[in-house]
Amino acid sequence: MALTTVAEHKTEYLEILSADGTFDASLAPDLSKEKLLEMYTVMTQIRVFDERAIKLQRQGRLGTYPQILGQEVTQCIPALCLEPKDWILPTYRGQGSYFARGMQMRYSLMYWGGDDRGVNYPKDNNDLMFSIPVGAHMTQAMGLAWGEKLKGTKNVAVCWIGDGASSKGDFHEAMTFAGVHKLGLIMFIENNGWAISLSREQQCASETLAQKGHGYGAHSIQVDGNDALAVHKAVSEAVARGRNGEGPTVIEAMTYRMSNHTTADDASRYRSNEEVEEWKKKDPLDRFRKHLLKTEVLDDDAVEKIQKEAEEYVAGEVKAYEAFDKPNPLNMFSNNSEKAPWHVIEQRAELEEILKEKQSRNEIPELPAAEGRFP
Amino acid sequence: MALTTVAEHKTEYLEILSADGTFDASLAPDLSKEKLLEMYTVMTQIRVFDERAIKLQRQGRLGTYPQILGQEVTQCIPALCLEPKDWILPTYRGQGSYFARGMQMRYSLMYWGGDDRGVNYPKDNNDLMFSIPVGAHMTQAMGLAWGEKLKGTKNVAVCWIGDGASSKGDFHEAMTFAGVHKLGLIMFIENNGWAISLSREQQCASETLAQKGHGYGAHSIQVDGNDALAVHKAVSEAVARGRNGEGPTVIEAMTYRMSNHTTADDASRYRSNEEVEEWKKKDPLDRFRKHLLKTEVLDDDAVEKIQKEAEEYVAGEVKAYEAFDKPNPLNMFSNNSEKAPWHVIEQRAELEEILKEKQSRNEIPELPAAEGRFP
Amino acid sequence: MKNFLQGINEGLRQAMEADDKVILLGEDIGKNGGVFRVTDGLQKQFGDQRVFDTPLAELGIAGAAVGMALTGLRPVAEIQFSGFSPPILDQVICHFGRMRNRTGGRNTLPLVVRLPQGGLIHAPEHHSEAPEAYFCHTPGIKVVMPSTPEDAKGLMIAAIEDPDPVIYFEPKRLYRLIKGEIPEEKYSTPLGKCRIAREGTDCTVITWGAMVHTSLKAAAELEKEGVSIEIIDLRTLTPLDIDGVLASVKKTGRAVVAHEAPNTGSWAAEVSSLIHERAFDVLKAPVQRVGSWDIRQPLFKTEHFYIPDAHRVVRGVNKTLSRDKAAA
Amino acid sequence: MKNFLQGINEGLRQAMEADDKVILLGEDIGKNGGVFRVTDGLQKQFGDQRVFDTPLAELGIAGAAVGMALTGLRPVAEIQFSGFSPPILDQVICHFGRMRNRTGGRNTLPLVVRLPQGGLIHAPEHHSEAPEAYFCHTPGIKVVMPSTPEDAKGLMIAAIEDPDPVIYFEPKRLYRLIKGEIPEEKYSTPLGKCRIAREGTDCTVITWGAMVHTSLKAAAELEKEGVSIEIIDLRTLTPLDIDGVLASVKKTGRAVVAHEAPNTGSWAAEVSSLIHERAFDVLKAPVQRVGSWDIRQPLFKTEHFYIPDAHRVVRGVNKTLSRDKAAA
Ligand SMILES: Cc1ncc(C[n+]2csc(CCOP(=O)(O)OP(=O)(O)O)c2C)c(N)n1
Ligand SMILES: Cc1ncc(C[n+]2csc(CCOP(=O)(O)OP(=O)(O)O)c2C)c(N)n1
Ligand SMILES: [Mg+2]
Ligand SMILES: [Mg+2]
Repeated sequence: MALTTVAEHKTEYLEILSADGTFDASLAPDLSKEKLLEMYTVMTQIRVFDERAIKLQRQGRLGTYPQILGQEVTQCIPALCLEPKDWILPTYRGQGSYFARGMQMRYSLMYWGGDDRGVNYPKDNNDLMFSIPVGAHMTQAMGLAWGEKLKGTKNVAVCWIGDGASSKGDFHEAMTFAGVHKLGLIMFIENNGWAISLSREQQCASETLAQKGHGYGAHSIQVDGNDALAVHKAVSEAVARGRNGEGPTVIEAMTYRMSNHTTADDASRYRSNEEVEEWKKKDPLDRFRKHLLKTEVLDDDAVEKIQKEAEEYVAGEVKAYEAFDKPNPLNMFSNNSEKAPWHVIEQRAELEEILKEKQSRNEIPELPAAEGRFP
Repeated sequence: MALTTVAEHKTEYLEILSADGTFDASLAPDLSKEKLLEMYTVMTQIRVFDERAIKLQRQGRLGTYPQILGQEVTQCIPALCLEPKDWILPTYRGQGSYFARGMQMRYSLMYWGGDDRGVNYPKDNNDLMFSIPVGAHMTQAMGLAWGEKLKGTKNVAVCWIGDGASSKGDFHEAMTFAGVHKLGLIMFIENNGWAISLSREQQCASETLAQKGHGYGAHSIQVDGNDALAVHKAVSEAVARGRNGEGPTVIEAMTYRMSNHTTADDASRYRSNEEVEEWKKKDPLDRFRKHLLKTEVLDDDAVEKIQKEAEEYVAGEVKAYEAFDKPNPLNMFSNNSEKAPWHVIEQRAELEEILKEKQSRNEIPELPAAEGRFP
Repeated sequence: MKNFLQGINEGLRQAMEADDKVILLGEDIGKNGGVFRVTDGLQKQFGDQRVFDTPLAELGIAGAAVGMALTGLRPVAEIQFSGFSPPILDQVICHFGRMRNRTGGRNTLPLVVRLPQGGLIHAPEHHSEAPEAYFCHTPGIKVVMPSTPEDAKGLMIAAIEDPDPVIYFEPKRLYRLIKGEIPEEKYSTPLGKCRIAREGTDCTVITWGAMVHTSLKAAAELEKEGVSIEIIDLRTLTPLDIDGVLASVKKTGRAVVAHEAPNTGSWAAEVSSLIHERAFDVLKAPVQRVGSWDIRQPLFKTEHFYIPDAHRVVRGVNKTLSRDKAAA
Repeated sequence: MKNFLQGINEGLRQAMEADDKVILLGEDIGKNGGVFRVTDGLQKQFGDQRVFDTPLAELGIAGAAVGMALTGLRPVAEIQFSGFSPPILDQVICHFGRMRNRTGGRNTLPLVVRLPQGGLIHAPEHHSEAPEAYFCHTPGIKVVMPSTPEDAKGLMIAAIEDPDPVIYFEPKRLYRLIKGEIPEEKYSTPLGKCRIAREGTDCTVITWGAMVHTSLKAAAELEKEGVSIEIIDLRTLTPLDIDGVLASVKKTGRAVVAHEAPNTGSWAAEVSSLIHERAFDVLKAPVQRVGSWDIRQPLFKTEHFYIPDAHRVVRGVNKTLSRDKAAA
């Protein structure tokens, strides 16, 4: 035959708990009541956090902040499918992912408040600092999965990226290596419809982003990203495959960035309010709450209690954030390398001298002790 | 439905003239006798050139040289599907592509002989210098197609890459832009089975390289790369789509690198002789010749004549190559920018002084006049 | 009075009006007008076939610009922050400055890359870098960085009209901070020519971008101490205006190079070396460099102790002066 | 007597024998033993789970190395030619030198990138670059470049054992050209320490990589003219051995920096600036730089007129000497 089919690929979309409340029990993951409660609680907490962070930014108590609203599922749920020794590589928007793994919110605030001490993950977790250059963590995630494979562990690496990031060449190279070496890499695309002002349609001409995975021999699936159960299922299956040596998975989770890109952005310049309103109806938290109420995992009192506790918790974290000493500028010199080279030692001494000069002229206040390792 | 199919893709393989001589007339492109003869003649010439170039290299009359043997179809035939104002971006191995567009072979020799004057394409062609950094021309080709679109021409850009190059992130970014803007970009993958010592299987885990195109909304097809008619057809159709504003095409042409990677390589270190022998049976030139004999486009006398003329032509080109003056070292300063900056002017003056010193000490011979624009 | 950002915008607009081969491309530059609004209104005026919002892929942007330039267009590409410019270095190093020479003058690249540069805008990590040295070391390209609204416009027009690749750094903290008169008509500020930002007699401070303004503050402080510094705003980093620099240094006998990048291996090293090589006999003290520390740039709470402030420029100047005293 | 290439190979082998966390990855380094055969025999000895042939994707290689290092492995990545290193600059600039600091010391990157460097091997275009300046300007990483078989081995072992990222440049024209004794046992050559390649009295030539040998030739020529130069082989470019350099310059009172990169904005500018800043009073003449021209590197027929030869080093030395005469 002169024209033969040499490859065929199907890309599927998984939805378990639809926006309209339909629930496909046949596909639902088997999750304990505790797990379901944990999922709901964490997402509630992160939503409260997000609201609070935006207020802090407006009041000048926080720097530029990338909002989460609408992406509670895509941020938190994958993190809840993992073991501490699995690697997570969230995006800059991924405060929810870190929180779901146990990082205290005060540190998220600290980082976005412009203080490097805000990078502070639970000691025993394999949580990696995100990359502000979009997508530069993808090849690192591949290397992590590769390293774990070589060390003989079953740990996987989950790499969150945006629809925008999926256009970076890093995606291609990371997936190529991961495919060839059958690495436990889960490339989790939070397709929230926008990359700042660029719509998904302008980002790429393919029908789905998930289908890109086929180009690397990866398992590929699209899921409803506002459906906690679908995301849990897709990620858990990908993790199982990863642990099993069956190679990488691309998951495209369909969600929506309900807020501006960051507090420095004004989305009304480039997208319609109707679109936003449409997506409000698909809210991930509302949907999950209704389901838990319906299935009697929760009742109204419990909902209220979780909400209230979340607010108290976040308020406490904000207090803790604001109670930190100002950072000593000398901190910047700590932990740059195992042993600082001579010119950096000289430079730190110069800054020390400058700080003393400025203090003697009352231009800056007393400073707390410098933190971190030096030289 | 909870698990729905959202995208389906089929990757097809086109073969018209098989290795065993089977010919599928129903698919064959409608080519004139002159065109068929041209195709055969050009490929014969480039094979003779390749043999000759290797000998020159062995004799120290040429630098490192990347062999062509086995890739006559993939190099020459796409170039013969184009208009002069279409852009071609071959690889470093693509002497055949430039030659098919009319560049004199003497210049290929000159370039691989270490002389920059070897970059000398027919004046009215849109032939672009290849990129030695593998794959860096892919985004350029996309930009060319984009530029032509904006200028309102129908010119397309054909970008040759190897199976190895298809792993570079450049592929991803070039295709992403080309898909979104429906550019007349033809990404022509010469899959010759090897990237130096890396086999196709080690390069990427996908069944085909062609299927990568689906990730960008591109038309995608795999063809027998040793089948002149299939390649002609696939490229011509892609060009037509490109001119028509229907967007990019990825063509994966299955061929084989019959020689070492370059004259500096020893392929016996990493691949078996059996594999090479298998591919000998699929030789693109033999196959095409047999077909032309069978269909009486050629007879034995004509074959012999074409071969003899090719040998004479190549011999003439070698002579012309060796008749060039040695380059004046000052040439390197020409054409670096429209107007040389002061420090480069100083540096050129210094080299001039050095050359005079060396001449006065008889360390170097008399030099021809410097060529090119300066300052 | 217009601000620095308006200078760039006006330069782009007038260049686009004058030549419809001028095309803009970059992330969020169209509908959104750029995250800093530098390109505000341009897509509206020129349409979406002259001003393109691209996918999130910097290498793609650079390669697209190369390809477009090869077809005779004059692309102006924006990389949203210069901290995200490393992915384009492959095109910059391997192709931008080499295309003309390696094709024997046949193919040229009349393109501009805009790179918002520098810190102190309270931005997140990686949004405050000063990577000019990576570009300046690369043969075949020009690198410019204005410090006034007037030059912002004139250098933009000159960059676009230049037949070779130009990297146009925009010290982003000046966008709204610095105001000044901008001539209405289309004009170009010559590439390769520095500007005396302030005349003085005791020491020359050679600087560029936002550090010009930091140096002006230092000058005011120093004046109180009776020290008069001359400030040279390089405007074009490469090719450097060697005559302009040397003329000033020969007058003052002392020089400080002030800039925002990590100091080691920075463009200040080149400027310092050139001055020593060419004005050694008139130098009363070695040229001092005042740059950022050779460590990762910290987040914004302590960023102003990382990037040199006026006080550090003053210290640099005083160091050249004290050296002299010691020697005398 | 072993050659330079064997020094590297032995360093890799002994480091791998000592620590099974050491992993090699790169294009064609396994079965083929590298296009230069630097890694010859290593896949055979250590297996294909310690020595990996990667897909053709440099950014992927760099990112893989980062990830592996984060898991506690000690990856040694090869980029086949340093001319193909620009794609890794994104990882190098944005992540290599920052990871430790931005994670508060939590995550470190004990990794090495090997980069065959330099010209004059009659190679095709882009196979002969000297891009060390791009790396040296980047905070948080170390850059080494040996010039002898002994140091090739010792610096490789030191680089692999270093807890932070090290860029290891291999002046490829020395691979088979330079021979010398190599101690059998595993040893490491300290990072950050230069070496006096030749003692002399009249002028110090600071250099690195293959230019050490070019400078040695120049020394022989100059000796005939009665001029004695001291040659400092930097070995580690950054952190630079400032004490070693200054000690020599203080002795000779003159310095030339000789290297292969395009001169403008090169690492030689940093070395020159440092010497002027810190030894101004002892300098009898300004430091001279001898580098390649600031243009695209030509193909091999005229490459030896692009990269400095001994004659150009001699000219540089004579220039420092003549300046002195003029002043006297
Ligand atoms: C390499 C790089 N280019 C540009 C930017 C500026 N930038 C920050 S976020 C962003 C959009 C990212 O979109 P997406 O990947 O979809 O993630 P989202 O913000 O929607 O979560 C851009 C362009 C950056 N940080 N890094
Ligand atoms: C960016 C880059 N990396 C590595 C090399 C070295 N190199 C030259 S050719 C080659 C293999 C290319 O394989 P492929 O793309 O399949 O093309 P082929 O040589 O088979 O025609 C490599 C690794 C290079 N030239 N550029
Ligand atoms: Mg997005
Ligand atoms: Mg190949």
